[in-house]
Amino acid sequence: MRENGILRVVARFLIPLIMLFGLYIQFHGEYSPGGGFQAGIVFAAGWILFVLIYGLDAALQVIPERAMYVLMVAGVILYCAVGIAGVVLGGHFLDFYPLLPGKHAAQQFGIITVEFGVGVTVATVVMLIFTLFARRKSEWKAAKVEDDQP
Amino acid sequence: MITSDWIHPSLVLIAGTLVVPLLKGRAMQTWMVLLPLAVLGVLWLAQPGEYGQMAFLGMELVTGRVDDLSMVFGWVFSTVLLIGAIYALHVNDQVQHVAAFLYGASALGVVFAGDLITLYVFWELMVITSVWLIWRRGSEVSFNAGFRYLVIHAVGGVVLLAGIIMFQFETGTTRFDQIDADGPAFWLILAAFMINAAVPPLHAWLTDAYPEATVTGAVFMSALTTKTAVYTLIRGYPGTEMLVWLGAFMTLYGVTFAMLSNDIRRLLSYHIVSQVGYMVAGVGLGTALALSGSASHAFTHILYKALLFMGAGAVIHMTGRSKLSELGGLYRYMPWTFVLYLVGGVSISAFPLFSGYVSKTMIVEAAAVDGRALIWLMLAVASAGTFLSTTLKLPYKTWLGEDSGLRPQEAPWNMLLAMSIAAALCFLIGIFPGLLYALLPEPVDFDAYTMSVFLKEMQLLLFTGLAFCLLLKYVGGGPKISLDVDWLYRRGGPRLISATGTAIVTADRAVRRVALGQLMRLTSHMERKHGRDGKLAKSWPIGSMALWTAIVLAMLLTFGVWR
Amino acid sequence: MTITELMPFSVLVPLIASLVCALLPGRFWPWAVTLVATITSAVIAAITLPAAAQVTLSYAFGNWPPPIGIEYRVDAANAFVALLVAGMAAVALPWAKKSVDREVPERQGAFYALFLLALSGLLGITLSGDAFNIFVFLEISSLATYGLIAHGSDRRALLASFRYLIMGTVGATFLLIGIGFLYVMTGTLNLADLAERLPEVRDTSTVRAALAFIIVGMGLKLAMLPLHLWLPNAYTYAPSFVTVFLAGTATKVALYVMLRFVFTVFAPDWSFVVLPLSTVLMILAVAGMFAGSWVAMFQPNIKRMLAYSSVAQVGYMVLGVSLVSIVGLTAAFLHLFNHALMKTALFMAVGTVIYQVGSGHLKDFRGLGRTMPWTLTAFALAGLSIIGVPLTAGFVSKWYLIQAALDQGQWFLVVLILITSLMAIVYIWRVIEAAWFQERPGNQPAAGEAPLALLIPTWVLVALNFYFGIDTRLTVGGATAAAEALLGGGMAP
Amino acid sequence: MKLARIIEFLISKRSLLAVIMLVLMAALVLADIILPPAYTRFPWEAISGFAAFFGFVACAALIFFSRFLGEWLLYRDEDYYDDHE
Repeated sequence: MRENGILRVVARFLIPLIMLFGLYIQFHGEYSPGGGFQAGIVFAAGWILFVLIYGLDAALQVIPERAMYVLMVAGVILYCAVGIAGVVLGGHFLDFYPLLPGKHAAQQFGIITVEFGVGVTVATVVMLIFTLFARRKSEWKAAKVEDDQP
Repeated sequence: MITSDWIHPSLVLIAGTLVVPLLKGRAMQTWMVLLPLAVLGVLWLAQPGEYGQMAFLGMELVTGRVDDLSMVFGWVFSTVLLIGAIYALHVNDQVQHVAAFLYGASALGVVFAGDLITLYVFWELMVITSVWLIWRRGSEVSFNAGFRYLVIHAVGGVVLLAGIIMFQFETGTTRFDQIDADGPAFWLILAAFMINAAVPPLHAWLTDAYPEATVTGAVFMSALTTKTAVYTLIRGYPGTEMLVWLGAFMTLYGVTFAMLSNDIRRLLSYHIVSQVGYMVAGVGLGTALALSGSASHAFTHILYKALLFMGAGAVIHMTGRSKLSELGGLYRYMPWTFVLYLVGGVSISAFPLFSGYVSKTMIVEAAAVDGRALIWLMLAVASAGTFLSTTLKLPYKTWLGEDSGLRPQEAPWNMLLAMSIAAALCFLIGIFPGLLYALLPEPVDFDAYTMSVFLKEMQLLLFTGLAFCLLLKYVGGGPKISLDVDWLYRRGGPRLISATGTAIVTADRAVRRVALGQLMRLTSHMERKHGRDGKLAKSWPIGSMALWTAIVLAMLLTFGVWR
Repeated sequence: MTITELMPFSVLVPLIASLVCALLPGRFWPWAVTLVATITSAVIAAITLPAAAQVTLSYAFGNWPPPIGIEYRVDAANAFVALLVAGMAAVALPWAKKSVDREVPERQGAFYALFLLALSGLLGITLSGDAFNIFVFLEISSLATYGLIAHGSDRRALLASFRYLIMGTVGATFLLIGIGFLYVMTGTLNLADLAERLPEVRDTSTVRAALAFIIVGMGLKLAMLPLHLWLPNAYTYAPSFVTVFLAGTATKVALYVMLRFVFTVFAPDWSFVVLPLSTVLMILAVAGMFAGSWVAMFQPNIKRMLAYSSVAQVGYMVLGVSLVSIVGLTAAFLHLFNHALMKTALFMAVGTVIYQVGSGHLKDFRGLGRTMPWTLTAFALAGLSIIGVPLTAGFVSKWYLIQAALDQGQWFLVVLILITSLMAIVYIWRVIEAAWFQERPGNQPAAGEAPLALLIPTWVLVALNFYFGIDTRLTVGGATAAAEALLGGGMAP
Repeated sequence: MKLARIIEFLISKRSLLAVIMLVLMAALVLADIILPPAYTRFPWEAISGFAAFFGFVACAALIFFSRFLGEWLLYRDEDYYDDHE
């Protein structure tokens, strides 16, 4: 697959678009269909395509595994932090109104931030899961374990 | 539990016992004597009343109820603790001492318990602590005997608990006075008390376990467990007709089996059954005289039975043998033990001037006043039998009779001292029965030393002795053991279980062969259909979980949805 | 900050702490963070209980009003269970340090993160007033639990975890199906709102099926008798600390969810009538009591033995529920609490032995009574509580259970309870017999007494067993309040 | 060992002791015959010397009955329980 020129060219063209689309979904999630979950998946899909074409090692040079792990946690922390911020500013958990003066602005800010956290976590979790499986395959190959799956 | 005019004696004893493991040698021995003395002191200070109330699960517990009846038992329990402690001074085993004192503490706890919950707690504690007095003998036989003892009392405990729960449910209280429930509560509690009182056929734990206990431990055991049960019967079941007959039966059962015993402490154990029979019969008669007789007989019995067990224990301690057929001719070497034992023997046989006389005749008299001819005769036979085996047969075969070739030393001083104290008390009570009678809850309207009672008793005993001398060669014995009810659970039960087990296994095998055949056919069919060798078999555990899930769901759905 | 506003933090604190833990390296800091978070959450739960017993607390997330927004709704029943869960976790953690260092030497950050996730999941289930949230938290805690079990050093831990995963997922899915049915019929997920709207539509088979699905789903997580098969392996092969934690909490929370649905969402006068629930639960409970105790008597592995004993103890709780009375429910809640105390203590003692000896097999207990007296005395005392000896917590709950059975005139249940108590004596006795009455074989290494870090928490729990056996105000009061909260006074006692 | 000597002395005089005992017993029965019965709650209380007779018979009965019971039903070898436990 990696040596297939067409794939490499098409992928090089597609991956940025996929990721851009992911970001689009991410940042329009508060008004239109979409949101962190879908965006994260789409974004991760782009990355996975990258792995399929260029190999895991190349991909891990772009985003190291440790970074994914930290980002995965950081996304949830962001989510919780926004929630706590609501409490600190005198509301309930995940209460966005106290965050900013205007009602609309506050909701929009809150949702976008929270969804961004969700998006980061979902994307990195999917990437991590894929990495774990992919590496296991390469480990097997390194250890010359017979692959009994068809 | 502590107020200015009441300190719970059990608490004193338990607290004092906690110190025992820290002490050694002389210090420990001194402490062992001081502790029962302290308890006696505490009892001296105790005033009648109810103390130590606690709320528990919406019930009121009375951990200390002091009245005349509980004081009678309190006095004698602490006295026997003192005697037993002196007797055990030479023993260098702290586990035994701790167990014995805790055992005494729980027995005291039972007699001072004002409600059934407290009683139950101490009742169970009594079992858990006393079993160590058996186990510390250290042999496999005693371990097994102790284990059986534990199991039976565990069952008894459960029965008692069930009874208490139902009693509470029926009457709304757990106060321990006369049990006036009339449902299963009455019978369950009675059954539990009867197990501890060793009423046949629930007695076998006693004669099974006591002979296997340690030499010193048996002294405590002979005094405490059955007598707490007598106390509970006096308190809870006075005037229960059934007990009259059971008690009279017990006296005969005990003496008969005692005749068959070869082990000296087993013989004495059967006499516990027999003597407790007098008390149970007294409880059943239920008149003031009979109840006084039961209480005072328990009092005197504890002392002379402890004395007898101490004498037998001294022989076992010095010779290492416990079988009549292996003993004989010891009077030259252990004369003091012999004489002191005889004091116990004549006491239990109710010779005038000794303690048994002043209490047993009271129960017999109560039976006569009640006009129960048959009971009276049964008790008289038991009197003869008691004299026959404890005072004639046992000492004859141990100290006199054929010389066994044993050349033991006299028992150590502390054993003799303990026995002397007990003997002195037996004598004292025999001569001044008023001292004992003054302790009893009801004023005693009975004088043991009237000519008619004296004449009858002396004739009965002396002619029993005559018959013994004449029929000596017919007296059974020899190196044998005799079966008793414990056969049922030592041999019968296991046999029954193994027989049932075999039957079940056979049936199960047959059923499974058929079922498995069908299943295998189904499985192979499925396998043929689904290919992949053995996959179905492999996932079986998870499959079975899922299967059960499906079954339960289907059950609920069928009931709930498609009705 | 009012108590209501503080309440959700017993879930949030462990949740956030788990994120922190996941990033922490080494062995000390993850444990320390976990300890602080758990204690915080336990303290919050302890503060919540008295308030919740007075008046039902409601906390709307994001300030969206309840039927639409997500709500934490806490009455005496949840507060009681939440306190139990957080409290047991807080007691278990000091014990965990040594044991986890031994059994899970690497990547402890991830391990403790999973633990905190499981804890916050369990607390979330108890506090949430929203059916779908209950499902979400159930999955959070379950997934974390599978991961925790898989950390066991025995390779069979993986299989056990996998089986639990399958069965747990089936259970959770059933719950989801049930909730889905309810949502279809009522259009709401809020528990209180569901309870209000259900009466109109409850004579439909959809609602009845929902009840059946929820009961089976939670029966699975609860390890009610025929659905218990995942439990013994999971408890046996998990790391000791995980077993200690799960034994006291996971099944209890599942029972709570079942009760919440059966009693609050569907009114008991409906759910016990439309399904023969009382009979079914009673039969399953009694069967569980017997089968669990019976199997436990023959187990050579003590952890496994205790696991089967748990199946039996779950039977006692379900039995209390099946009696459908205040006293019965009180008994169930009491036993829920007391069983957590005693079983955690027992698993701690066994875990301590495993720490010292390396095995939890009965044959490795031989002669330990002399060399590890404190550990095995703790085991024996906690065993007394399992048996139900007076002055222990176990006696109190059995007492109430028997009273409840007698109230309904079910004499035979009393007999059955007492017989299973005798069976408990047998399986506890086997350990005592091995520890004190058998010699240690020469080929087995002698083991000294365990370190204090393991002994102290164990003894704290043993002491609690006795404390709550004598002073029953807190437990009985809490359990009665919980039972009344569930029955809502709507049913005759 | 003084006590042992006393006992030995008594044993050596056992025939004399036996005579004394028999005299004592005869005196008891005599006294019972002479003195009027204190009670007659049971018919046998009127019979003089009944207690003596009853004691003798009871003792003999117990000896024979227990022996019979033992040999007929209850006696086992001492290792009876051992081979099964």
